[in-house]
Amino acid sequence: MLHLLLFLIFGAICVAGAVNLLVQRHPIQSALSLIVVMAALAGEYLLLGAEFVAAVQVIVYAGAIMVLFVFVIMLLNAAEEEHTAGSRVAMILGVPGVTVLGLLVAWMVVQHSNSPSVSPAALYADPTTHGAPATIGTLLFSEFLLPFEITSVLILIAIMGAVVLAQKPQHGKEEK
Amino acid sequence: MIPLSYYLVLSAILFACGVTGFLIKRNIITIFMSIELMLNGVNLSFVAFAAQWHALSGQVFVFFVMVVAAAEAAVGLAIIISVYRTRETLNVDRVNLLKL
Amino acid sequence: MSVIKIVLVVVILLTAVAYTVWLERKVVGHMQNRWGPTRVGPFGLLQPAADGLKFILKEDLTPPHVYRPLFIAAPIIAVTFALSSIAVIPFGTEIRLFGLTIPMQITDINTGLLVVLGITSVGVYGIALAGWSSNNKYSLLGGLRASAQMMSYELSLGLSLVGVLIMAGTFSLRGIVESQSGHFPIWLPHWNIFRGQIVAFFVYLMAAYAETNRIPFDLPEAETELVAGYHTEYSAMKFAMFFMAEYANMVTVGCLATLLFLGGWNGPVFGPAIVRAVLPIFWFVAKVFCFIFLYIWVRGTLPRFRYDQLMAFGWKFLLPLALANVVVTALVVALRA
Amino acid sequence: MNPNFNLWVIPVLALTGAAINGLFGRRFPKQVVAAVGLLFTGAAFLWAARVALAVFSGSVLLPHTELLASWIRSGSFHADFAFYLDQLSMVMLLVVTGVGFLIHVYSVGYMWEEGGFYRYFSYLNLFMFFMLTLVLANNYLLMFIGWEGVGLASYLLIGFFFLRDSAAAAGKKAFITNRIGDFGFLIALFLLIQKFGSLDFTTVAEGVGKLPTEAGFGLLTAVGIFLMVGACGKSAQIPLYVWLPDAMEGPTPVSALIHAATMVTAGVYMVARSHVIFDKAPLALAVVAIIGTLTAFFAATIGITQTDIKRVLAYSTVSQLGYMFMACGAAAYAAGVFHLMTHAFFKGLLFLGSGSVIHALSGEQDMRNMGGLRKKIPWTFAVMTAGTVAIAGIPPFAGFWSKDEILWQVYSHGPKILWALGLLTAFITSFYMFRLWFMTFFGEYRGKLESGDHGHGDAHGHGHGHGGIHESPMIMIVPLVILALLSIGGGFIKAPEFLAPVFATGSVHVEAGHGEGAAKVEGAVTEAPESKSTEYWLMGFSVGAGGLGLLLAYLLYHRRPELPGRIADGISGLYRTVASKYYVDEIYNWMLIAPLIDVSRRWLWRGVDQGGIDTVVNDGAIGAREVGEIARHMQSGNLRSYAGWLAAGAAVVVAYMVWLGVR
Repeated sequence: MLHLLLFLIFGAICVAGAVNLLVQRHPIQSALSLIVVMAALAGEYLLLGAEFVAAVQVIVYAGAIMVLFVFVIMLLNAAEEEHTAGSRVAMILGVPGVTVLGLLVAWMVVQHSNSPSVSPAALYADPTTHGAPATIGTLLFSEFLLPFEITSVLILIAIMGAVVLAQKPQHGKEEK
Repeated sequence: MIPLSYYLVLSAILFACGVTGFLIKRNIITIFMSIELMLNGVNLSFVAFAAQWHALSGQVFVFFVMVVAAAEAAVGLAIIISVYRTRETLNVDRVNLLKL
Repeated sequence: MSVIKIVLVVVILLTAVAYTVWLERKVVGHMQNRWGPTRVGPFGLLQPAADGLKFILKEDLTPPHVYRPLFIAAPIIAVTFALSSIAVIPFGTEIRLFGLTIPMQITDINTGLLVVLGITSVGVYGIALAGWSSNNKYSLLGGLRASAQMMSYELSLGLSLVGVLIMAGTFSLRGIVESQSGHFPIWLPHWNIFRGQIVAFFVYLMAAYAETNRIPFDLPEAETELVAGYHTEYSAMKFAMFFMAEYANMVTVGCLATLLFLGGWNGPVFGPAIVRAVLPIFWFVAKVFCFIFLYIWVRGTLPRFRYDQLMAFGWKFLLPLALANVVVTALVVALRA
Repeated sequence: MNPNFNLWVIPVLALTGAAINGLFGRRFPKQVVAAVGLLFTGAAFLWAARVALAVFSGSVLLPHTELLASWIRSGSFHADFAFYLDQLSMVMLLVVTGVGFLIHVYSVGYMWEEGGFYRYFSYLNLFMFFMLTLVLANNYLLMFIGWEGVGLASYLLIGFFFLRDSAAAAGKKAFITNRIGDFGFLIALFLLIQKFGSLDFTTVAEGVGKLPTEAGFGLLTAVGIFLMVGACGKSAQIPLYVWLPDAMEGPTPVSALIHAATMVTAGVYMVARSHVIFDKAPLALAVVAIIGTLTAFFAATIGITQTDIKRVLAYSTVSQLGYMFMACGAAAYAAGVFHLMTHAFFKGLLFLGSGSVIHALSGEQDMRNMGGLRKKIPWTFAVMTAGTVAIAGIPPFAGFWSKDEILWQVYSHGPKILWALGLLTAFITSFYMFRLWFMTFFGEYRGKLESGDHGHGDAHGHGHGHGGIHESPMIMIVPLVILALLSIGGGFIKAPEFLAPVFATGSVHVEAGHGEGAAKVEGAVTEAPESKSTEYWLMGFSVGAGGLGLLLAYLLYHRRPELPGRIADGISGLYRTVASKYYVDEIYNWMLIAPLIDVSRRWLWRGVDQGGIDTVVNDGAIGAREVGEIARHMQSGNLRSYAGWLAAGAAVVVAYMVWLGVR
């Protein structure tokens, strides 16, 4: 019961944060709402037995990626969003599309709502559901070694790409 | 006891919020954040399914998603910076030269 | 029970923070041939109390054109995250009191180190948001610098810990300390710093300076360039919160260094039962004190880096060094196993 | 249980050499390139020799198969990287690596002054790799790889002087002609897969063994004839022989190695390897015999009239290959392979010798501009003499033994007309070879070059044209001498007896008739019905034919050098026909190539390509453009519009999936 309550609280924070992201007009507000969503999601992960994922969610998402977002917003001194009507399609097709999509998925989930209920205590007791760092690490370095290595290459490429893209254009050199 | 379908519903709500954000927001950074929101929603369903099927690979997958998200954020924000340098705007409606 | 512990720890921490400030003023003063605070109480020992009183009594000024909600939230965020990371830090083994076994720690969770890392990584928002919400170019630059610097050095910080984690095989801080008990045959304690993690310790030290925005890496509040950096617009208690956050972070970092590299509360234990019970805590505090003293010493000695030097140092020197340390440690451990 | 020889090492050694020279050779000095080329072929030869010693010492049970790796596994069909060693591949292995190595050594001297030295050695090693793969393969598919690979290497080497138009054209001609043969080979492979579900030699042999001998035209006959088509292409038999004389555009050592000693004999090897199929298909065997005999005869007659020293040898090669097929056609595979081996020795020698002559004359190839070289290049003269005598069938040199074996086998197993033609060919062979010999080495020197006093080792490229006539350097002489010794003594190698176990599974007696192959299986080849005296008679005939050729050549080209011209004038029509190679190239041109080009131009190009395919493509493009003209409005350049389309599309897809699930 306590856990269900926790789930509902975290879930409510998540949804509120997500909606706030949409409603707010200044990007830094949206970014802060997103951080809140992520922190609350970390709580949900803890309820699901994904201890390590929760920690990494906070460290990587909230602590690194979102800092980067905030940094860029501050760097570019982004102002409040202006309202332009650049796209009719997004309103005419997109929003109804999303509505339909959401309704369909919700309907499917309700149709198949015989999925099991879980209690965090049981999840933590069972080594096949408790995402302890050691277990996850073993999986990463055995079964998922190849994807792991490939992602590290991906990160390297991303770093180089980011450096190249964000570099100030050096006109002097280009003329040579 | 929490039914797993609750998690799925929450995940779907977050995802839908992300898509909606993509559609209605004009600021390119906010749009980018909407993508992160979608990824987070998907991550939640991954973890939920991992719990349901007793397969930790679902959680491992979340790591890969996070790594990709981090890489994407780095490159994406770099692109945003260079777009801002040339166009001096963050409004996607004003960055629409690439068309026929 | 936990509530008592929390209150106790927070009070001790805040006192420690206050006296760290006093210590710094005193030590730096003596280094510069001054006396430091002397007027309030013997040796100026009551100076922190006086400062606190002053901060509380000052007018809480909010400049116009700031973004109010965040302007107020920023120092709270900073001090909250700075204080909360102490929750998982163990100060010693258990002590038995009135038939109760009390672990010297608010809560022992087996991913304690991750929690500390998570909290410190989020702590940057306090500074960044303060800089942004002040609507002041110096503040903004300070906030920008702080976030860039802390993001950059967080990598090295995290990687420097990986070596220790490989040696200990656990994320639990208690477990890490216990893995360092005992000593080598020649009376050399079995601390990580003596077990080949000296390079990691060096990296950690450098990264910790940067993470806490201390000299020589105190670019976010560089007086000569940015007036006072991110807290230019802050005054009174809100300023005091940033101040407390900075020193609390110093203490946390010192605790972490002690736990991870300096053997935690491990040390010679002797004497009657009561002494035996207290000695580990004493060793722990002594080590943290040494670490903080080192902080102050460095502040009195080194000049400030330039910003490009800071970034180059972090990315081009510290990060490769930390990576090399991880690789070497992993190799050694793998070969021994 | 046989020891593991690691047979795969032999071809891979050659491949390694090719790779090193091909990839890095550009930067190497020539000495290193030569060292790499020689080292790896030499090592391959030593490895082969090691295997051979083990085989000869009797410690190995043949046939011996080694599986290296699995290659293709598809359903029940599988083909592996596996190597097959029996007496036949043993002989081929030694010939290819041995002669190949000698020719490599020779090439170092011959090609020293040429450009693209590293390229040459890389190609040559590559050729060795494919040839060894061909020889060692244990299934038709791997063999086919080698088969195609040697074709490639041959193409590359014929066109080695690709700046010369004729060389490039000759390379293309060789390649395309070979393709026709390969087409036949491939069809044969398909038939085999369809019938036996496998391409393993052993599996196919077992499958064939269970079938009865075909009286008329059946599947095996078809397979045999298609295999023969393939062999015709590779081994330059009628009607696909036209590429080989043109292939002489390549460097002379290449002509020696590829177009005389090894590659062109691949067809013979393949027929011998497939003897189980031919044994059961007398009709196919008859085809082989007829083609072989006709080729031998016609190529020999053309050889008489040629004046280019290498062309004479080229037609001689075609003719000798015809001999080998004649032997195979008489089910005397061992004799054919025996001749293959001796031919490799003496024809390799003759080509290399002719190369030495050409080298001495700084690039002159026309025999009319030679003469009297006996004194000037004594070593070359000596070894050429050995080769000429060997090919002419003068006992006891190598060519005599193998040719006599073939003629005897043909006499005893086949129709006498084939034997008669073979004998006549032997006479002609002897005649044109001695004609070459006399024209080159005797009489007066008819060329323009001054006789020089340059010492040995002072090698000049032809075309550089400085200095006079000079003997080749030692590095070219030594391989020549070794080959000369082999040509002299090679006939005493008991190859037919050694090879007998391979072909002992039963042989076919082609009794009469070229068309209807009535045949009966007999015990073994060696049990010939003829008596010993017949054999000696036959031997006498062939020696007589050789001697007659020598005599005639002596008369016409040494004693009365003016006579040949007059004779040619007397029968000028016939002479011109023969000298123009029976106008075969022209006939092919008129019958096949011109109509092909015409049809391609009129019908395939203008009709099918322009009218059909282009119209479809263009209309498709126009249609796409028109659709795009409408659809491009979707591409507004606005990011959020794209997102809108995407979301709507996703909604449709999910709705469809839900509908499917509900339904």
